[in-house]
Amino acid sequence: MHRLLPLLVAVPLLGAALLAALGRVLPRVVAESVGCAVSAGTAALAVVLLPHSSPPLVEWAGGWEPVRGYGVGIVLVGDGPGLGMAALVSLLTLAALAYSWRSFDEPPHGHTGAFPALMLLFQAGMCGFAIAGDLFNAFVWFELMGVVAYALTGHRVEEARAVQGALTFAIVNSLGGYALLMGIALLYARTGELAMAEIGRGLDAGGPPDALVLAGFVLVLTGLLVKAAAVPFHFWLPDAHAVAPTPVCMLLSGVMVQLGVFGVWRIHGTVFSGPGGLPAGDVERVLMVLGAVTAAIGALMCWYQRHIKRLLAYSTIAHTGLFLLGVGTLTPEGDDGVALYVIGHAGVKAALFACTGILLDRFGSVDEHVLHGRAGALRGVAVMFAAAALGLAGLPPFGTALGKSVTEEAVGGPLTVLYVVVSAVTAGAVLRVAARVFLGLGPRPREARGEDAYETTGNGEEPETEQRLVRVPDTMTAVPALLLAGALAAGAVPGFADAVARAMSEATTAGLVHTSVHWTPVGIVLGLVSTLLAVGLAAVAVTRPELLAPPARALPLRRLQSGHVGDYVAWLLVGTTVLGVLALPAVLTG
Amino acid sequence: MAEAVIVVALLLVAVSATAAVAVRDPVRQSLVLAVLGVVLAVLFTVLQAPDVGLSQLAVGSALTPLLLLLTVRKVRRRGRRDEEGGP
Amino acid sequence: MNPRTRLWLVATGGAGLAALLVAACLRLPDFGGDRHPYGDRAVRASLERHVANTVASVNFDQRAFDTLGELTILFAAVLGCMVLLRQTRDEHRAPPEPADVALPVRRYALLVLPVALLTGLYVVAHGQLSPGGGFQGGVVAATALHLLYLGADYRALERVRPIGPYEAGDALATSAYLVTGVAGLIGGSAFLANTLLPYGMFNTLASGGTVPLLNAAVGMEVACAVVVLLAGFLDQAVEIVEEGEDGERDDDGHDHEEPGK
Amino acid sequence: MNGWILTVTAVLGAGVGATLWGVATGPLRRRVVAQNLSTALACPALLLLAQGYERPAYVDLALVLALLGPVGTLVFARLLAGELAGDPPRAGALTWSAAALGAGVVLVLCVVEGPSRALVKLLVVGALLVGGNLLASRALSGGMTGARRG
Amino acid sequence: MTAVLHVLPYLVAAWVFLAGAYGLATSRNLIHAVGCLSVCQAATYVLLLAVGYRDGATAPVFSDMAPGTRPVVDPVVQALALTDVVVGATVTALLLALVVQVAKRHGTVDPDELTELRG
Repeated sequence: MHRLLPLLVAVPLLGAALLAALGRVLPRVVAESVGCAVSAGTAALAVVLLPHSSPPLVEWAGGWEPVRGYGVGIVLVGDGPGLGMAALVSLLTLAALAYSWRSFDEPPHGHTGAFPALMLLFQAGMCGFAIAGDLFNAFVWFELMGVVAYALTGHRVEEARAVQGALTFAIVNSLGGYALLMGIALLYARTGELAMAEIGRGLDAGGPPDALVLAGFVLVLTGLLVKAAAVPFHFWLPDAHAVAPTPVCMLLSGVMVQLGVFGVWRIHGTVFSGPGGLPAGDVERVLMVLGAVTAAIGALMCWYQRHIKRLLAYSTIAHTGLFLLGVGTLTPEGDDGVALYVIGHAGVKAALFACTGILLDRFGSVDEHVLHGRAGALRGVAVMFAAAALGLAGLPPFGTALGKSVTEEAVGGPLTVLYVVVSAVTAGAVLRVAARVFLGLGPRPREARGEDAYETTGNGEEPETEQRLVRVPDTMTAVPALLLAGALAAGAVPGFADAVARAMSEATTAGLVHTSVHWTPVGIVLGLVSTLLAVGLAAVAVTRPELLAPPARALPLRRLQSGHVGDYVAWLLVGTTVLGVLALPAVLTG
Repeated sequence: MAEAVIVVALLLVAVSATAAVAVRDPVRQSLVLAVLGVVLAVLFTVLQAPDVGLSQLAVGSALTPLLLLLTVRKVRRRGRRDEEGGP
Repeated sequence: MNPRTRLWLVATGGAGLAALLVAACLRLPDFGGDRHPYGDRAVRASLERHVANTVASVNFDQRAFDTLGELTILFAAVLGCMVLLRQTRDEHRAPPEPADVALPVRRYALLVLPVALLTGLYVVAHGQLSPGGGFQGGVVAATALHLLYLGADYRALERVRPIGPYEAGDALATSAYLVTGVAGLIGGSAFLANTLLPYGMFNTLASGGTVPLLNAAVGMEVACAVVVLLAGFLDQAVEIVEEGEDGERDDDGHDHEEPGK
Repeated sequence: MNGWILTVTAVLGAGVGATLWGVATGPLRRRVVAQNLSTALACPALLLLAQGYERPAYVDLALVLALLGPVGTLVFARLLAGELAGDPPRAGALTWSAAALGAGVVLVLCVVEGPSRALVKLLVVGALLVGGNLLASRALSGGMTGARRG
Repeated sequence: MTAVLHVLPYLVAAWVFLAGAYGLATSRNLIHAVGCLSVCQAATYVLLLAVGYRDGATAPVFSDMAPGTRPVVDPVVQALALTDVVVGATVTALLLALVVQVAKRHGTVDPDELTELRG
């Protein structure tokens, strides 16, 4: 079975190569069907491999099994989390391809296969990263998903914002990638190995951590946190996610950002968790501080947006912060909770983007103020949008709610409040949009500050379909419905959560520590509280807009998001310093 | 003493990289980058990595400058149009 | 943010990162140290498989899966460039005027072109023996082709470079790499396993099992990819004009401009 | 340490160092010449390194640089023709001395090598190096386009 | 001399990386910024190859010398760097393609003048 692991990458790559080779002659329908079929096949493969992941599948690419404990090849690790991420990635790619089926913008002349081919390459990169057990190999797939994501973000080259967002995305993420590579080189210099487990063993043999380990940790984390969009590495994300084509947004916000968090978890667990790595307390401090700040800033900025896709992008940042907090507990419960949360979030967030895409293609705008009351006719979309918003808030029995309640319990203390508030604020913002756009509630927001307002409006975005939709195609509505059903099932199907928890414990402790994951009364109450809070916030915002309007005090925060790539690079440098300072005690006391 | 040549190559790389950053005009920067490519190739050779040096030569001596200059050309042609037609 | 604030940020962040990097450098093993466990194992493994150039063995055998990833990045970047540099609805093509290149330059280009192509092929073919291989040789060969643009003009280049076959070649070479990998899987052992072919005589062109095959696939991929890539940029810089933009009056018709524009 | 490597150190330190200065400062015409000279100097340096390390395989690097270095300069000559036309570079003496250095190095190495297959390769490299750089230099100083443009 | 040499290559790599990042942050031209990014990338190659160097050793290529006669440097870092050099160039090309489109749609390549995405 383990021999099939590389196929998770090879199959979508073959599909992409085929589509690119025949792109000139294939009719569009065929190209898109092939894309769907290949991604579905990969998803099926991942799902088939998943039950075999305990004990984890281990494959040495090229058959280079280690001799006397030492290998020269590349190891792939198909454990529960890795294969689970691969399955999630593949399913979401399938959803995105199905969503864009026959409706997405006319393909470039003579390149009918280009868009599905790029999506398949994206899928391959993400799957490769999920199952990588070798640090440099992980970097390679990390780069691949980056490169494809830049190209996909800028796909609509006639849009001024799209190309700008894509360029910012590309520059910041490339720099993060080089930081990651520097970190890998430092770790290689110390240990002389590249397999993650071997590096971890090498560090442990070198005694307590020193400045070199610290620098390796900081640089590797920089690369991953740029992808995960943690504050202050997050600035590229709203710029890119707001302008990328909707199917791409579904993948970017649904899984790519979360793969950054996954990378942090995986690399910390295999490389830095031993005695030669960083002490748990220091890692906890780094992730907790960054997670809390990310969640808070993401939620606040989310509330202030009127560009719906940008609003959703900030809510992704806020939730990434929550994931980082959960991972930062370094406990099995935290890991289980985050795993569930990520699954539920992927479904909910992708569904939200899908619904927003329908708005864009139908009305040619994604601006909350401009669309006020205009989308009343789209009943089904309205229901899905609101349901997804409630899922975002953590209304039981969504998967997000279960994940959130488990994570809250693991985090404990005052941070529970942060979980409740952040999920409530982001969901409240989405509900506010739903109330205004679909129901036309409340007064039409005034264009208060004229043209010098420091904000990005959602007007002037071009529909992604060839012409404005008069009737929404069935695929475009079926996809968000299925995604929501999936998010619901993740929380409601009995046994699913336990299966996730078992897979996590198998991967981290070889099944020794088993945690049981289930609904608790406290969790349900907290979920209901954040839902009610979200509804309340939305109600106040719609009926009395001035009460919750962004105060002048918030302007400096908004000004940070300047759209200037130089600023973002400067913040990236500051971020590495912050990481270093936060983790510094590890070296001073060690 | 065998290291002297490594030291010289390293210093050349450091200086040309600094120059590539300090020279702000893209055309002139692409000239510096071409030299940086050659110097890097020499450094890789003295670090006993001829394979990497060959890669660097193949990419750095003609391909990268060509890409940069073509971009500059396209961008400037646009700039000229804007000046003529714009307000 | 104004430039001043940004400079402060860069200074703070840069100073912190610099301190971190310097501290790390001081703790690194001394430059030129003798401890390279993975490297030493790789050399032994390479000799076992009769590959004279250990770097090629690492690239196309021991860590061939990495190379697959790199190859794919290349493929994706080229596909992305093609999509990004496509001719959009508001643009049209204006064929450039033939350029007028001085005779010595033209002669040089036509003389060196075959030499460079041969060198490219040589570098690819000897990849598993001496320094070189698909990545380097592919770039050399592709660059050589563009001597036609430098020495003659864009139309001469376009005549020998119908872009379709190169795009197909790019994709087919990638598929060839993958198919070789899958053949390893079907042939009884693992994906990208180098167990199908005999390892041959050490230090000959046919040594190393599938290493020369993968090397050749990479060479073709890189060559085609670079040609397609440059085609995209040349099209943009020379041929494609937007509505209202003047065509290229003269292929070298650069206005004298102040730098720094 | 041997004489070959010592020579390389000198060529790199003085020669390439000077071209680096030239390419980073001054008017455009000086910079393009310096760029051309940097390849003209690095190529003999690579040949000497191959000899100094006793690795004939390293000669491939010099071969590729001798081929592509002038191509790179032609790129600049072609795409900067407009900007260089008003202010053409003139660096005959420098170019010729770099060419002489290249030719000298190749000659010395040929003598050391004696008649063999490697000698042929060396001669090819030498011819490409000297011819390519002289031509590239000429193209820079306005010889790129024909008489029609003047 | 030797004490300095023991860390000099690493320090050069760190310097080049920081210089590139500085240029990127303060750049006034996106083409220049992409050039700075490739400088950062060069730093990673210098670091990798410096890590793999071994005193008095030669390249791990046995076409013109018998195996075992001379010590060789680490081939693994070379393999990592070699592929990345070529791939890095194509990624640079992708960035430049985006710059071309930014110039077309915004009429400028000065990041200070790109003010569409903010807040």
